Amino acid sequence: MATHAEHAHGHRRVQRTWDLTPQQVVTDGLQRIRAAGSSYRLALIISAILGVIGVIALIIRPIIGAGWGDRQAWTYVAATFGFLMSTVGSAPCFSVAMRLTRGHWRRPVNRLAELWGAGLIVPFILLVLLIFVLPNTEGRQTLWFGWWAAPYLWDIVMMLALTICGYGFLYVASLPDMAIARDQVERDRPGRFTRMARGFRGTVYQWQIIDRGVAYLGALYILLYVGTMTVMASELILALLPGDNSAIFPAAYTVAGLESGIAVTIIAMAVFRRWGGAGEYLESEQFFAASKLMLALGLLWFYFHWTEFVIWWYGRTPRELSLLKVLYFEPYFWLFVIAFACMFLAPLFVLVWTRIRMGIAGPTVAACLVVVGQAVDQVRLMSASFSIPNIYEKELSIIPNAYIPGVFDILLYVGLAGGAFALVLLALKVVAYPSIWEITAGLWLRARKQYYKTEVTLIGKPN
Amino acid sequence: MQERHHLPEDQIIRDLLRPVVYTSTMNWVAFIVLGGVLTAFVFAAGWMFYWGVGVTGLNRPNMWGFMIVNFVFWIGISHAGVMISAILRLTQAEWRRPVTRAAEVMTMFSLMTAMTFPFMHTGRPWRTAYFVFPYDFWRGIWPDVRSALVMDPSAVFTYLTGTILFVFVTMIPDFAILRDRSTGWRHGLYRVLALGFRGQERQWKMQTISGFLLAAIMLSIFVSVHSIVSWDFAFSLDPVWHSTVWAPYFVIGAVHSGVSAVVTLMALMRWLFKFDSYLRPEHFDAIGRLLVVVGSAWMWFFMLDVFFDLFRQDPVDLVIMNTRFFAWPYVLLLAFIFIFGYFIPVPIWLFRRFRRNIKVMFWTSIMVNVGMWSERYWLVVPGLQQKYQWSFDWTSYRPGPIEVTLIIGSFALVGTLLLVFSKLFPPIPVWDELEGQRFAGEIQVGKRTVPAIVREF
Amino acid sequence: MSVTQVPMPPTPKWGMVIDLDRCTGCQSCVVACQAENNIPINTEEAYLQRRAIEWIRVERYWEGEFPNIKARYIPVPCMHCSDAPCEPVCPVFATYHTNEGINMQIYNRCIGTRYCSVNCHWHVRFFNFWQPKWPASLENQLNPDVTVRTRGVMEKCTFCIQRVNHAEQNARLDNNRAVRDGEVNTACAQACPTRAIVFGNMNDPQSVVSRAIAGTDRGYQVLADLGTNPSVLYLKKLDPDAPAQSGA
Amino acid sequence: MAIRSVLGVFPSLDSAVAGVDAITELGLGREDYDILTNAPYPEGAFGEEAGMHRLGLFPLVGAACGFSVGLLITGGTQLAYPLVTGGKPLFSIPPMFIIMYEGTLLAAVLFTVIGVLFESRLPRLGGLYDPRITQGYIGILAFPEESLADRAAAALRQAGAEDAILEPRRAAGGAAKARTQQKGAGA
Repeated sequence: MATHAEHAHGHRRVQRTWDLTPQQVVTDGLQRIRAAGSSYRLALIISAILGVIGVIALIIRPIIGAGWGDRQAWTYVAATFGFLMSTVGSAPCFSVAMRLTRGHWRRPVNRLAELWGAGLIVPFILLVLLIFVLPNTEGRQTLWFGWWAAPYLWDIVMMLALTICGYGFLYVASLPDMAIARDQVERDRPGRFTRMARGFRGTVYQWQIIDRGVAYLGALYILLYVGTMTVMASELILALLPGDNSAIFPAAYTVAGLESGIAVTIIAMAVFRRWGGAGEYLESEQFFAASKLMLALGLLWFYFHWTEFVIWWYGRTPRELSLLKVLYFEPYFWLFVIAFACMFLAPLFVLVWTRIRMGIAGPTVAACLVVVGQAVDQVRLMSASFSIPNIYEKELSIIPNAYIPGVFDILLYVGLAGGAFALVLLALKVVAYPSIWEITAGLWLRARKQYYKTEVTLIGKPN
Repeated sequence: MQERHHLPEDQIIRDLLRPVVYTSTMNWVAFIVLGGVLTAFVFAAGWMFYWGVGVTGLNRPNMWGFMIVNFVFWIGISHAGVMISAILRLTQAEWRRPVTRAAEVMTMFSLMTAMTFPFMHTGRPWRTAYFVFPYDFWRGIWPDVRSALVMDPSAVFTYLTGTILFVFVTMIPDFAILRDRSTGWRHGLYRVLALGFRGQERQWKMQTISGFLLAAIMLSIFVSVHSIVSWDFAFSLDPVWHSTVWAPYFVIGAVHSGVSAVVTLMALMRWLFKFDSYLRPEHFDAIGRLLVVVGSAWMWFFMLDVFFDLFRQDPVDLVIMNTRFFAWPYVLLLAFIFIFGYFIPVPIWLFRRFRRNIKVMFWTSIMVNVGMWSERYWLVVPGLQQKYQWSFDWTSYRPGPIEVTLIIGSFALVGTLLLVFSKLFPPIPVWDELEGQRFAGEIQVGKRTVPAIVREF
Repeated sequence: MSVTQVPMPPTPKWGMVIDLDRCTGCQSCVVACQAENNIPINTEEAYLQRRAIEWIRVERYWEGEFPNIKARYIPVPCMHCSDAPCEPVCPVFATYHTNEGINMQIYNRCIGTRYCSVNCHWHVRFFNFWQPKWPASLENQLNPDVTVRTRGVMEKCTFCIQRVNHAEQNARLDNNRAVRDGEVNTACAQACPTRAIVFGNMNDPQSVVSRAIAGTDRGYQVLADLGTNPSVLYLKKLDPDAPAQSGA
Repeated sequence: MAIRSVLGVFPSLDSAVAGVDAITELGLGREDYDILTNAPYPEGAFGEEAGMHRLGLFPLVGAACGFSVGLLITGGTQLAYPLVTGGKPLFSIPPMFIIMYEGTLLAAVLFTVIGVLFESRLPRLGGLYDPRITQGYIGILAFPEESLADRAAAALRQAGAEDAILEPRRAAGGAAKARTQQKGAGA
């Protein structure tokens, strides 16, 4: 079992971030905006190409035979949607959670988590496409109970609200940095920062607006995210599986999403540390804290799946047995095993050791595995639910065979994920990293002090 | 945090030990009132032992009633202790210091109280006692591990043992403080309990590390306990009980009611023991913020449970959901759940001003537990009334006077145990409070003095 | 000690078929069961408390609106489910499944958690809320083959296990042969004036009970979708006017 | 050489740190003195303490033991008394898992507590102590060579100790044992 206390007297390395001067933070934050590096450009080009491939695959696939109306052919579109919702969609939630805990270690991480939200438009577009293959609520299991225009309109509305909120959150949280870039980079010729930063001058009133805006948009984002994931889990998976009313599933789906949201943030941290010149900002303290949270969510992932399994195991009605078979044991057994290993076992056995969590490599490897596991798990869930021929039964009578993806399915999955990533990279053109205002605000609140024979850190806790 | 001020150490010790040495008038009144209710409790329990379960209002489909509801409720309250002390220890939240002991002790006593209920509730309690300990191994009949009722005692006993040990370990330094300041039988008691603790650096280090270790382990137990309690219901095939979400839903509900109960207890301690300078508004503020998150998560799980019961539109579930939503008294209970459990307290807690008002916090926390008691009743009892298509056998359930007495008595039991505890041991950890003083510092930022805490890394 | 090995007879699987078309709702099965199995007298008070003990009960449902109203009867004993939900919930093995398909209740082990009753969806498990009492005049009529239960334990239909055991003992003494069809009968089946209840070995295709279910398409299990596979099968009521009543 | 412990009782943190300096000047290393307080001070305030501990091992060992016992009980009872209930397999793994989980954690807690007591050398029998320490006084418990003991006591007094208590003279072997007991084997 890992403890903070062991941490306390293991190494006494003090994070360098808090010894920097505000000027250095500004310089570091504006570095990429002044001159984007070659590795950045390369990554952008590769992911943009992937995105184009994904879009082509998305368009070509129905034309060359899969057809528009066949629900099963849309399996991988749904999987991509689910995967993106669980990664780019959930990372901003991690940012909000960090803000709630009010630790100072969060300051260099927040921006990275919010940044992923820039990819939200991709799952939104995918949902708009998917909505046409969803059955109407007549005669099927549904959360909407005959609401007007359900499920189509409301699914779209929820997703749209989430997307807008995600972009708004990113914008508001990085607005002060845009103002800094406006003044420092575009002093002579006004450009995009001047347009985006508006008249932000940093008056007390404006800071209050920023503080409140970040807090309210963040809270709203979490609420919308949880709501949307609940509805999506029910629309795309539960409603299509006859007899499946597992109430834990939307929660498990959301928790899996949050876990991989932290995972992509950790990966982004590792990437920025290695290639983004943010080594002074992202140190073991950040990896330690973020991976601890990821470990906790990994444990929750297991807990939620376990409760579902054990209830069905005890229930043993034909309805439940067929669901256990279709989701876990028969066609998609190996996919589930991979997801189980990546989403639960990997975080558990890698991250339970304090020493590993203190490092950089361990959390990064675990995070990569979690993302892989999430990708596989989405395929498992969507393949299972999208290949049920008759969703109007009381209970699933025939377990369909596994859905084997074609080339276009794979291209679509990889390509669209790459496309969302390209959007995230593009966002870096207007969003500074490291986030200048948040880190600078933290600089004042840490102090080193001699305490008799030792040196201690004082952490300020303004209310 | 402006109200945090440095107090001299001997004053802290004196203040925090006051309940142990001084019994106020209110304290006596509380003892007498609680003792009276407790007598009724003992009488009711004896009556039920003598005559059998027939004295309750239970009947054929409704084989479980008030006592099981109350069991779930007290198990829920017991989840506060570890929620507060484990999570706050792990996150090193500074405001945990005055709260942990009360929360853990409440865990201990509410668990003990909770356990009496399934025991009394069985048809042959003497055989139940025999089943639990010592098990009659000589007959070669072992418990059926497939039964949730075997998992349940194992989980509750684990939790109780763990809690007692956890409380004991964190109390050793306080025993030492008491040992050095007491005479007579008390001195003997504290001397034995303190185990010769001297406050060596190494002992303090162990104290700190064990705080984290035990917190992490207790957190794992804590999640399992209420999950298993929920599985007592969810493993059955009863419509609406047989729900996959019940385990986490019960856990988060337990945290909601338990943390609220800690708020109630804190307010009472502040009032009864005059701990005004230790249980400060900032502590209520922090707990209030925690409760907003916990309460909202609970609401989400509540909604999941309700919506996905209706999801399949299965007539078997719909009948019971119909009863729950529209039939007396469940419609009233539902109103309690919504209004008292969430829609009054949580919006109030959104405002800092109210979070820092002890009276408001006290009453809202009471409200939450009214709502949460109703929730347990609402969840458990209707599930049995209208099972499947046998409308010939559908019956409602009404608790008998004995059951009501037992339920009221259980509150008195926990109250009395807590009061007795505070007469023997300090209800706020003295050493933890002293440590908090030593680890407090200040940072000057411009004209503002920001309170700070010392971290060793 | 060496014994000449006599091959064991095939294990029976006891089962029951209840033909609702023959049932008149006369309740004689209930009375017979009461007398056979030492069930306490169900007083008016016990009924009002909803705590009456009837190992087999006849449920009466009304079908239709007033002038065209019909009474429907369904006798409900324990279903002796093959995968009985009541069994695994007992912490002390007070109920388990015999290899002859009977859902057994061991009164001595029972501690009265009542979980089995909670998880029985046919409502056929009964709890002794009070110490059972008989009028002095009836104390000598108690069946000596059947345990008299105390308060605080569960009880339920045992398929007249004392009769089954008796018949099996006789068969074993008679050169270890199988129990012949008709050698054992439950009290309710014996008492049924219309032969609506048939009891016997389901594993024997020649038994009356197997033939009763084989020769018809009216057979069904109550709450079959719970997947517990009850050993008590029902035959639907034949009704020229109204659709057959299903599942009570 | 025999060890004779000295306990200096200091009224304030400043004087206690001065006391530490004083006995360090006498040539006592970090492992030759110990600080007694009524609540923790920031670690290293009296100089880094070098004590190793194996507290982390206890819960792991406990968990392993508890897991095994849980496995034995749950597996063993199912095999020893094979009764079919509810058509569940005679060797049902999911319920075993739940009880094994509880057993694992129960033993982990028990072992952790045993570990805490063991690693803090509790219960302690004998040894120098002064009740003033729980009032907020700081005790410096030094373990000088017997010949140095009086000088150490004097130095402590000089540094501001209200009192410096010398251990009663004992047989050499006994004193050495007392030191191990007081400081702990890992110190």
